[in-house]
Amino acid sequence: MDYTRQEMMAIATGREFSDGELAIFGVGLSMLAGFWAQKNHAPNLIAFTEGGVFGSTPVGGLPWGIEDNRISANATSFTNAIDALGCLVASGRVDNAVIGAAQIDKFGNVNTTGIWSGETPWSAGRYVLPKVRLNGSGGANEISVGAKKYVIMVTHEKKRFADKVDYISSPGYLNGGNDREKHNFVGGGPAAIVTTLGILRPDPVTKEFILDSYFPFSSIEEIKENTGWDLKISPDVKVVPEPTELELANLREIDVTGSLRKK
Amino acid sequence: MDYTRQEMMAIATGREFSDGELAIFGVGLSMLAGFWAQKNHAPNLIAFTEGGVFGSTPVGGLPWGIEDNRISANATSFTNAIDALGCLVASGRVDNAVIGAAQIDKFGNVNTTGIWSGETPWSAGRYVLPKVRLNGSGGANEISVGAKKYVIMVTHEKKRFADKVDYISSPGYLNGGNDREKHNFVGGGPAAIVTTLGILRPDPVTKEFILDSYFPFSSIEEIKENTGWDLKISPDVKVVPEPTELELANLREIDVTGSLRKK
Amino acid sequence: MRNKLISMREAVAQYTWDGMQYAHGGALPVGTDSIAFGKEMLKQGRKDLNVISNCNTQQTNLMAAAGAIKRMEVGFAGLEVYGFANGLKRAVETGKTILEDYSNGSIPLRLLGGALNWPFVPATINIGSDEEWCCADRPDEYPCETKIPRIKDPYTGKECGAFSVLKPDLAAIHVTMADIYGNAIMLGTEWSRYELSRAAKKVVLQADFIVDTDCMRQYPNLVRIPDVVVDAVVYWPLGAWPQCSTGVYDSDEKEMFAMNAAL
Amino acid sequence: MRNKLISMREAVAQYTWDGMQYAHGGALPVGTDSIAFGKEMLKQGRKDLNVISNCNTQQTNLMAAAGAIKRMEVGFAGLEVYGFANGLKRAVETGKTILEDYSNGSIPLRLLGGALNWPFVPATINIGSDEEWCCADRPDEYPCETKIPRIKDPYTGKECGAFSVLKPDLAAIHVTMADIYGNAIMLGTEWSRYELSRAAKKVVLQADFIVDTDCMRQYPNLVRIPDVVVDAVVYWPLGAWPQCSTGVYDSDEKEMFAMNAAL
Repeated sequence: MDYTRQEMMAIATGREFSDGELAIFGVGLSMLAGFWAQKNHAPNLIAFTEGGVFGSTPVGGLPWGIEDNRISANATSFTNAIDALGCLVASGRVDNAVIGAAQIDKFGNVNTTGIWSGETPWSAGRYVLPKVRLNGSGGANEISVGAKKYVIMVTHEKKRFADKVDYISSPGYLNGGNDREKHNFVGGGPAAIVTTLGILRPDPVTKEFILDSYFPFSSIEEIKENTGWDLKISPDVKVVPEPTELELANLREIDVTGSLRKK
Repeated sequence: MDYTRQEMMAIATGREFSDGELAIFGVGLSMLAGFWAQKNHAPNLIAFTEGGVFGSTPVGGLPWGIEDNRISANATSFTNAIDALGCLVASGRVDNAVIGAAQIDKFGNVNTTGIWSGETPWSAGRYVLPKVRLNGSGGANEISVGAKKYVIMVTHEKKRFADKVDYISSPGYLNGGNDREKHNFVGGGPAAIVTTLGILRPDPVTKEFILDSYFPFSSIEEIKENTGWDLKISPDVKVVPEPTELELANLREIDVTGSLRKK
Repeated sequence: MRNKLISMREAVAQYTWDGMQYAHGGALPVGTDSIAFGKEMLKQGRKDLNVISNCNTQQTNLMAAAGAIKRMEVGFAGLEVYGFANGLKRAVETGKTILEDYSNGSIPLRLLGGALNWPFVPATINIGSDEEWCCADRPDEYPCETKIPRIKDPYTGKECGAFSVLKPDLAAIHVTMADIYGNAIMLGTEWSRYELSRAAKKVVLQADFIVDTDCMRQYPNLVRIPDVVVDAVVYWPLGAWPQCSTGVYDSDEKEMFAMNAAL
Repeated sequence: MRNKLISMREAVAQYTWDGMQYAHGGALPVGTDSIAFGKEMLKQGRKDLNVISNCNTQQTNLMAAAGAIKRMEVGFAGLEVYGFANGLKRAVETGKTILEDYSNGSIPLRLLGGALNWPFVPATINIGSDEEWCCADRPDEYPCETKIPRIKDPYTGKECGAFSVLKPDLAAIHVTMADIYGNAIMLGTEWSRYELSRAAKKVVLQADFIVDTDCMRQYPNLVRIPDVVVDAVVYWPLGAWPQCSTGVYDSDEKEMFAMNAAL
C-alpha cells in the first residue's frame, strides 16, 4: 500500500485514542491525528483546544494556530486559557492528549525549550546561552502534569532521543519509577512515544521506555541505531499493522491540503 | 423643611461620595444613597454591583436584589462574583462603598451574622446557638478588607452600638490603632458611620469612632443615650447641614417608590 | 456527543442521594437558581444534605424549612430586600442546620480552587474576622486554627490564609438556555455558576429554554458552560420561580413574600 | 464616564516608557494581538522593555528583532504552524533578550493572581521540571529556589509551588469591538485577555471596530472588559494584521511567512 511515514505516524497516534475520551490536541500533526481518530473509530471523542475552543472541526484546511478562523468558525463555545489548561487539563480531567518533542529521554521527559548541545544551561556552574532556542512549553507542561495519559509524537533521530534532555520542559517519569509522586502530579504520565519508526511504551515498574512495536517499513535495528540510549526491546515486540484502506481514506479526507503526503 | 430621618441618613451617606470614584453599592438604602450622589453631585461616580453588573441604573423601582431585571435591564456588562468582589473590591481598586450593620462597636467592627445576646458563640468555652441568626457577610467582608474607604450605615440604637460585637463579620479597626496591619489588609478601613442620628468618624490614631456631627433633629445627648459605649465627642462637633431643596428633590426622583419617606 | 436531555424526576433520582454534598447555582438570593430541581429533591425525600451555597435562595430556604439540610456553607444567608430567610434562620437557631460562614467572594474562589484542583486557595479575605476564627464545624474551638489556616507567603514572609477548596458531588445550575448536549448560555450575572460548573463532580442544568446547537454557534462567546462539563439537561420553563431569570422574568414579589412567610 | 478614544500616537506617547513592564494581549501566537500598538512603540523608539507575554506573537517577534526587549516572561515563544519566531529566537541566542520560561497555563494564573492582588498563586504545574529549576533571571543558580518556591499545603502537608503574581505597568489589548468608554467585546477565545485587563495597572484597548454603547447593552454578557478597567481606546482597523482577529479576518499567510523571514 502507498502511504507516507508521516501518515503511518498520524494513524498510529490516532489509534491511541478511544471513543468517549476527552482530549486536547495542539496544531499540526497532532490535530490531524486527533480528528482522524474522531472520524475513523471514535465518533464520541471530544476534543477542545488550549484556547478553550469547544465543539469545532477545522474548515478550509489545517489551522495555522489553534485560535484562527479555520478552527473557530464552527465552535459551540469559546472560553479561555485558564479554563482549558487549568480547569480541564491541569486539574486531571482530560483522558488523553498529544504533545510534541524536540528532544526526549528514556523516561519520556520532553525538551521543547532549547538545545545546549550536550552542555546543560547550568552544568558548567555558569549559565550558557542555548545554541538553539526553541518554543518553550506552551500548554504541554499542563498536559504532562495533568492528563490521565498522553502520547508524545517525535521524529525518530539519534540527536532527539537523548540519554538526558538538555532541559525538561514537560516532565515524563523524571528519573523513573515513582519519581513523579514527589511532585504530586495528578496525571498518569506518557503512555506512548509514537515516532516516525515505531512505538515505545514505558515499563510498568521502572518507567523506562522500551520498544513496543515498529512500523512495517522499519526494523528493530534501524530504531536502535536512531536512539541515543541503549534501547530495550519488548519480549513480545511486534509490527504495527499498516494503515487499512479505510483508515488511509479517512486520514486523507481530514488532511485536505495533503500536508502528511509530502515524503 | 419636611424630610424624614431615613432621607437625611441617605443624603448624609451620599455626601460621602465624590465625583470620579469607583464605588460598590448593595441593595436598598445603600443603593439609593449611591445613585443619589451620582445624580446630585458626582456624575462620574462609577458604580457596579457585587454580581458584576456594570453601567446600569435601576428602572421600574428599587431592585429587590442586585441581580434582578430592574438593575440588569440596561447594563453594559455582566461578569461575575470573582470579578466584582475579587478583582475590583478585595484587590483594593474600589475607592468607596457602603455596608450595613446589625451591630457595631467603637472600632467600627460590624456584625451581620448573629446575635448571641451578650454571650459570644464560644465565650462559655462551649458553642451556643445564636439567639437570632442574621444574614452573614455577603460581600461586606470583601469591602471591609479591600475598599480604600467605606461608609457603614446603621440605625442608631443602643443594642446595635455595642461595646463588643458578638461576631465580627466585617472587620473595622479590630482592637484599634494599627491592628488591621496584622492581617495585611489592603483597604483603609471604615471612614464614617452614618446613623439615623448623626455621623461618627475614627480618631486618626486610636481609630476609636467619635461623634463628628449630628443631624438637625438630633442632639449629642440623644446620641450618647443610644450608644452602648462611652461615646467621645469631637472637640469641633457640628450639626450636619440639613438637605437642600435640590438634594431632596434629587433624592425623591431616585426613590420613586417613596421607600425612604415612610416615617 | 450524547443527548443529555432527561426529565426532572429522572435527573433527581439519578444524580442525588441522602447525605450528599449538593451545590446549587445560584446567581445571588433573588436571582436565577435551580429552584425547581430543589423542590423535586424534596419530593423525592432527600435529606441530611451538605449544601454548598454561594448565597442562600428560596431553594435552600425551603430545604432548610423542610429539615433536609444538615450542614451548609454559605456566603450570604438572607433574601436581599425580601428580608431574612425564615426557613433557614429557624433551622439554624434550633440547631437543625449547621451553618458555616464564608463570604460572597470566598465561596466562588473556593469553587475556582476546586475546579483547578488546587490544594488550597490563598485567602486575603475572611481572615482577621470571625469567618476565620469561628468554625461551625468545630464550634468549641476558638479561635479555630483549622478552618482557614495561616500560611506564609514565600515572597514577603507575611501571613495570609489558606481556604479549603470545594468539589461538590453535584451542581444543579439554572441557565437561561441550553442545547440537548449541555452547551448553555446564562443571561445576567454569572455570579459563581461558571466556577461551579467546573468544580462539581457532576453537573445538571435546569434550563428555561432548550435551543438548537446552531444557536450556540451564533455566539459561542456567550456559551460559558460547554457540553464537556455537563452530565444532564432538564427543560423546566420558569424554573427559577419565584426568583428571577435575568432577561426573561423578574422575581414574583407576592410569591417571594408569601413563600418566605410560610417557611 | 469619560470619552477615552485617542490616537495611537497619543496612546503610546502617554502610556509607555523605556524600561517599563509591558504586556500585550494576545490570544495565542497567530491570533488577535495588539500588533499595531507594538509597531507604534517601536516607531517612538521604546527600548529596554520588560515584556509579559502569555505567548509570543509577531508583535514581540518584531520588538525582539528590533532589540527593544531586554527581558520577557513567556509561556510559548513560537508562531505555531508558522514556525519559530526568528527575531525572538536570535535575540535569545545572542543574549540580547533574557527569556524567562513559564507555560501557557501558568502565565494566565499569575495574571489572575495579580488581578486578585494575591501574594502568590498555588502552583501544581511547572514544578518538577526545568520551568521550576532553571531561572533565566538567576541563570547560575541551579536548581533555583526562588523562581517558584515550594510551600506546604496546610491541609495535607504535601508540597506545591508558589508562583509570583503579575501586575504589568500597561496592557495593550486587542479587542474586536469597543465603545468610546472602553466597554469591549472579544470574539473567539479570550485566551488570557480577561485576566490581563484586571491585572495591569493601565489598560489601552486597540479595537477593530468602534461601536455605540447601545450595542454593548444588547449583549452585556459578551462585554467581558467593562469600561471601569480601561484607560484609553484606540481605533485601528485590521490592528492584529498579519495575525487573525477571530470572526473578522484570518491570518495573512503570505505576510506571516514574509515578516518572519525578514526578522
